[in-house]
Amino acid sequence: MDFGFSLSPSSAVNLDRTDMSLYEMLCDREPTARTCIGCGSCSATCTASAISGMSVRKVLLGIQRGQYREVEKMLSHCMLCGKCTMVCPRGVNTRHLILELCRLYGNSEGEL
Amino acid sequence: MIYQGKQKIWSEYQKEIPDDHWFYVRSCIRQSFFPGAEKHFLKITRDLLGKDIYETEHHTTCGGIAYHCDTIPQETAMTIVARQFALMTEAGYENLVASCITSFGNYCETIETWREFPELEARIREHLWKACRREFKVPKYVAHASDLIYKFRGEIAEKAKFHLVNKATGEPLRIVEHIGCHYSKMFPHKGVGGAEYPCVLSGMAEAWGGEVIDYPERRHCCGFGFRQYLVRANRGYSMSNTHKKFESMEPYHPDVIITNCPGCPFFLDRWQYVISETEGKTYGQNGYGIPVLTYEELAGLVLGYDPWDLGLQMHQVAVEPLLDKMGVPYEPSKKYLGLDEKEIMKPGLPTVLKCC
Amino acid sequence: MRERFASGFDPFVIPFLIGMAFVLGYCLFGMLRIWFQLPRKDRRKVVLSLITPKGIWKNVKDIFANCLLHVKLWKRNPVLGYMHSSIAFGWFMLIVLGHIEVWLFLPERLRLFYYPIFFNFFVAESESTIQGAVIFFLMDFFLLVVLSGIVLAMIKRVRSRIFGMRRTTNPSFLDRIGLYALWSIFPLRLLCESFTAHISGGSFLTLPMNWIFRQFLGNSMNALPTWWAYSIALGVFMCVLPFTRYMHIPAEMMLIPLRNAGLHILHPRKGFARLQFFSCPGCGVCIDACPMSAKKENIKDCTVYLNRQLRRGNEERIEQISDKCLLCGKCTAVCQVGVQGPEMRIAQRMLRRYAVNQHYTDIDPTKFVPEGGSSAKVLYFAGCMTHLTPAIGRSVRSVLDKAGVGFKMMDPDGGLCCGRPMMMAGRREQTRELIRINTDIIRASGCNTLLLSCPICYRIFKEKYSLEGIRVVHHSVYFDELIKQGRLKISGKTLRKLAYHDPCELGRGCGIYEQPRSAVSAVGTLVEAEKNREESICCGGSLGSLSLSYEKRKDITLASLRNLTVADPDTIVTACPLCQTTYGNYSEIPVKDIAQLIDDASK
Amino acid sequence: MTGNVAVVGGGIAGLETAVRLKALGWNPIIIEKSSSLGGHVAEWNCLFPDLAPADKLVKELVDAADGIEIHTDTEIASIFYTRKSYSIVLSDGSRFMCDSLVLATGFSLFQAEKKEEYGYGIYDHVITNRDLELWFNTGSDERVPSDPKAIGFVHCVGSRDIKAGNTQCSKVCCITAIKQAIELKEKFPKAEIYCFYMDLRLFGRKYEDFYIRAQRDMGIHFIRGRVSEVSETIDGRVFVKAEDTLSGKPLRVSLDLLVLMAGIVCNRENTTLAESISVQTDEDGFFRSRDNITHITESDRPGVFFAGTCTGPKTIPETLAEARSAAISVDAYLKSLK
Repeated sequence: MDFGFSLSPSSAVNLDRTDMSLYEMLCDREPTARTCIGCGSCSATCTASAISGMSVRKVLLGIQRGQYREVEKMLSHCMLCGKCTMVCPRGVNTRHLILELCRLYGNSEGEL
Repeated sequence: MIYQGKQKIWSEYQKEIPDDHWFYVRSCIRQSFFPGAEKHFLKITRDLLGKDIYETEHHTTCGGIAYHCDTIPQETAMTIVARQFALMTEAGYENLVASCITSFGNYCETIETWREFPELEARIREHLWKACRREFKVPKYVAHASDLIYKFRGEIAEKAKFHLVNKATGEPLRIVEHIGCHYSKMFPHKGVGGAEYPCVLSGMAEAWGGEVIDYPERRHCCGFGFRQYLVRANRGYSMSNTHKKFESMEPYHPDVIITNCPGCPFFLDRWQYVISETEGKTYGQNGYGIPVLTYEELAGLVLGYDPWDLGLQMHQVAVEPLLDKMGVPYEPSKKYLGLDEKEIMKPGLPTVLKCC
Repeated sequence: MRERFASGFDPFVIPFLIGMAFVLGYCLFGMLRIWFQLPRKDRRKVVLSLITPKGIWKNVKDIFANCLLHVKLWKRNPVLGYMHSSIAFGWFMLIVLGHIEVWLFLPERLRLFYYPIFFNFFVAESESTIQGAVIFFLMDFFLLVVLSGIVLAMIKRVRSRIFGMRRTTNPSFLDRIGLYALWSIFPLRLLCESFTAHISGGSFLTLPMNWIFRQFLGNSMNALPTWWAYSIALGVFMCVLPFTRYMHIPAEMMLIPLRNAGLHILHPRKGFARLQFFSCPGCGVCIDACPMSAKKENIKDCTVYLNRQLRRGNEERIEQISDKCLLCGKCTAVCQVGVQGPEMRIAQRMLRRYAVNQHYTDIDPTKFVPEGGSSAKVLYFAGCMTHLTPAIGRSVRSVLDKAGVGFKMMDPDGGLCCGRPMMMAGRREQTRELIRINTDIIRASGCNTLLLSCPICYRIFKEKYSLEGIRVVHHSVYFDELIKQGRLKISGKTLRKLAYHDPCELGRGCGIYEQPRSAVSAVGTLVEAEKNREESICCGGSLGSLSLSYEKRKDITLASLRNLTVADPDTIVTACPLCQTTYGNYSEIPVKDIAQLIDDASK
Repeated sequence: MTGNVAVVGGGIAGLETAVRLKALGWNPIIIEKSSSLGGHVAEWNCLFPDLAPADKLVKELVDAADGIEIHTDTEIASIFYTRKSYSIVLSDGSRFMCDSLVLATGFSLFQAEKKEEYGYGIYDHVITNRDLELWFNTGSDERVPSDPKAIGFVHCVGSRDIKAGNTQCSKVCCITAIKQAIELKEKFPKAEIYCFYMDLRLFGRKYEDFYIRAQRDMGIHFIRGRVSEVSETIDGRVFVKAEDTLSGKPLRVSLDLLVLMAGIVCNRENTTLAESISVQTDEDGFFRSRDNITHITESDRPGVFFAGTCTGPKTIPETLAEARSAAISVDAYLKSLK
């Protein structure tokens, strides 16, 4: 029966049901990925962010929160220019991280 | 779960509830949702317990729905509240008992605001005087009707004809208690048991033989949320909230949900039907829903009143499975007969949710 | 001369023959395989280069100079050069002289493959031989030359520093077998020829030895086992050759004409690249040259090891090595055979398949409107890195203003990336797309000069963009011109010592060494780094490396800084924003871009 | 003049002050209300950032205090100021005169049950940082599961919380949480560990290295967002609700153990003690120093000095340094009396 409304999907992230395998695989290949402190320097300086929603911070967070589609969209605008790597206070090798993530996408099980 | 831990908290949140002489204000909507509830509150307190409960036909809405829907300003809402207080003062009472949780919250909020901002109280007195030439005293005690039933739960238990026990197995019934948000979330000390682990309903349930279950989304809102329901575009959101609660309580297989708010039983009850129609899912046993009762109705059942007199036929989710478990006798054929023994029309049956 | 055996044969030549047949067959097969792996276009190129006399002459000259005389090595280190050319050229001469002997004395035996090699076993001296004394002398002479080379090679194994090499490669097991076989060939030949010198003749080396031997060895046939040993040593060497670093000997001979034909690496395992990694002699010159080897753990990531892993097909290591490299190009600059390390790695990176592929189709080039005077003909593209070093951008604009050059700013609020980082990551499609969009922006600007302050951008604009009619120029070159033309007045020339660092992409990448130096000299006293120009050391910040982490780059930067500061400069000058930032993190003396320096000194 | 100095509190601040006073030639008398010395540090297992054992530190201090008069299980019954000296009567009946008083009364650990929404004392697997240290020491606490899959740490429990009555930052909890998370990860390598923080205030030297180690080497997840509500699932696990403020989304996770980082709050007895000797306390209940920059160990009252966390949250090295500073101040004061 149509009531003119239906259940709205939950916006909450349930870590019990979030597949972290992609993140773990990424961290195996680029261990500095773990050291992000979410300062946002990368996003602020990003050449691609001006023309898209690219943000390495959000990419890293997104794959820990199961937001694979959004992350994929962001990744597809990166130009690998390396500004994020230069400004990162924690020395996260962002370019390698992005490339490895682009490779790993689709390898991981789950809803990718 | 460490029960002693909860007891310790309960001991810190016991409010003073005078024994007698109450000025009773009704809810705007409960009588249309569950008409037997308020009637039986008065029946139990006045007739059974012999208390002095005064009510007047002059009282109006407390303004709470409009206030929470952002359609009237705070001063207007307070003036309405002041008028209720004036009626109480005129009737010679000092204790106010509200049937509605939102009213209760509204009264508490008004009194607390006046305590912090006395100049506001003075202004409201002026407004009230200009509007209807009335004066008032702030009530000495404000209680919610469930506070009273909680206070007299022992006496009710003594007079009980039935207990919240599965007659067939002897096991206590598993009871979900749902407290209206405005009961104690705003002022934890105004509610019995505080905001995190209120015991106003669980106290009743346990006193009458039931076992209360504490499930993860216990504190969650029923989903009404005023505008979330009243604005049609938001109803999916309202229902999603209720759905979340059911999903969370489902593994515990509750036998009944009891509530102390006008909106909550309505939404917990009716949304079970909508969820069953849209999602094909039911939460009770054998395709039934989980019966949702107000605390007055539950008290009435415990005291042995006739289920149909209590108005349980007005519930969307069939209450018969609960009655069967408790061993409460009922006449199925009389379910839809009015007081005058005439048919009051039968509702159509849902396609998914099993009803009697 | 007369033959000692009518058959002209003895079983001991069999090991040699087997080895020879194997190595020739192997090389022929390998050559054909590589040839057919080349794209048709490349094959055409090679053929065309081989039919012109000029092409042939160049190939012959290069092969002679590089494969036999090792001219490049001589330049690098005379002892090392002598060692290599003594063995290669000496051996070559022994073979040539052997053939001359056969041709002179027993021309009918010339068709026997082994005859020139074992000539002294099969012949006895006769009256007429006296004419051959010169040849005998030359044979002994070149044998001595080779032996001296072998002795040096043995010393090099123990003490490579004498040869200007701090680190050498660790030979593999087969390498060792090849090495020991090679080492033993010539002493054995000396023994063999000495044993038979009283029969077959000899010269200043073999005759005296023969005399000594005969004092206690009566029967000359005692020499047979030695000839066996010599033949076996040759056979072993040739049998293991394809699986050792000595494969570079035949491979390089094919590599030279292909390189002269102007081929590029398109695939890391096939064709031109395959020839390159087989041409790698494994000498390890690139280890010392590689900036990464500042850290010991990176030594196995140098090009020589990439070549070794490519030969072995060790995929995991190939990937690691390819990703780690800074792509500074120094290994190519020092390589004796010209293995293109960075290009091989980029080709390897190109092989990768990604699940997420970048695309920029939704970027509208018309949204990027250059800012500045409408009549300006110079378009300044700061690029991503200059945006992170705004002082450089400001100085560039200031210098242009001072010189009265009207210009437009292509990316005032940040533009697109030039595409070079994408290219270095091996992502051709994405690079092409960025090039397309940027080209549109540049074309739409109506300018005729594209000015760049970042060598990374400069290189790709120069190499990969088709910007006919538009001059692509790096700011160091442009400013040098402005100074020389007198459009920019230098007022504040200092006596301060300025050490100029050649950025990899500008120097080795684009061959620009002189103009920046000239510009630096115009404003101060230029001093040189220990290693400079082609051999300048990468700052360690390069975008070329994908996997090298920030912490691991530190030692590279420090080593590079040590190299830059040998002349005790007051300021380090570079012409790349990335180098400046990288050095800036660790340098104790100021690091400035050439633009800042010129801006400060001009009015 | 007696040369006696009453040191109130036998924690590390009191012990260190007494030891130093003794070395300066005075006669300190330690009054400790509990039965053992060392205060809160004695309950701890090991200390950040070097993971040094806490009992070693306490033992060294107690050993050094050998020969000093110590009253344990004792409180001050009454105190009178008479002609530049204090007359003190202790609860064990003993009395003495002293020329100076050092208050080293320390802090109280915030009572985590006050944050009702976290369910400490109600849910089976919710413990505090102190409980965890005790578990490190004893290995017995039935609330700690034997094979946890997921563990959570809630920072700032009762700190920076106006509702809990404490606006101050407890200073040491962030680094303690990281220390404990690392220790738990070492014990349970397969467990996922989540730290829920509002701000990470890792101010000390080596603390950031500790943080990086926790992130990179231990794979501990840091989630910026305060836990708002804890409940229990049907299988007895702890169900936590928070907002992941960096992604702006509500976040849910069920855990096998939840550790509440109970903060440093003022010692509840400060107020009564302050009244009896007429020194001041601030609104937060910590003693008020004469000056918060230059005279942190001195009170407004002559002869009364402070050492350690009775004037605010402090780390152990800060506490010890302050104890030494207090001893010097007392020394100068007593010399001025002569």
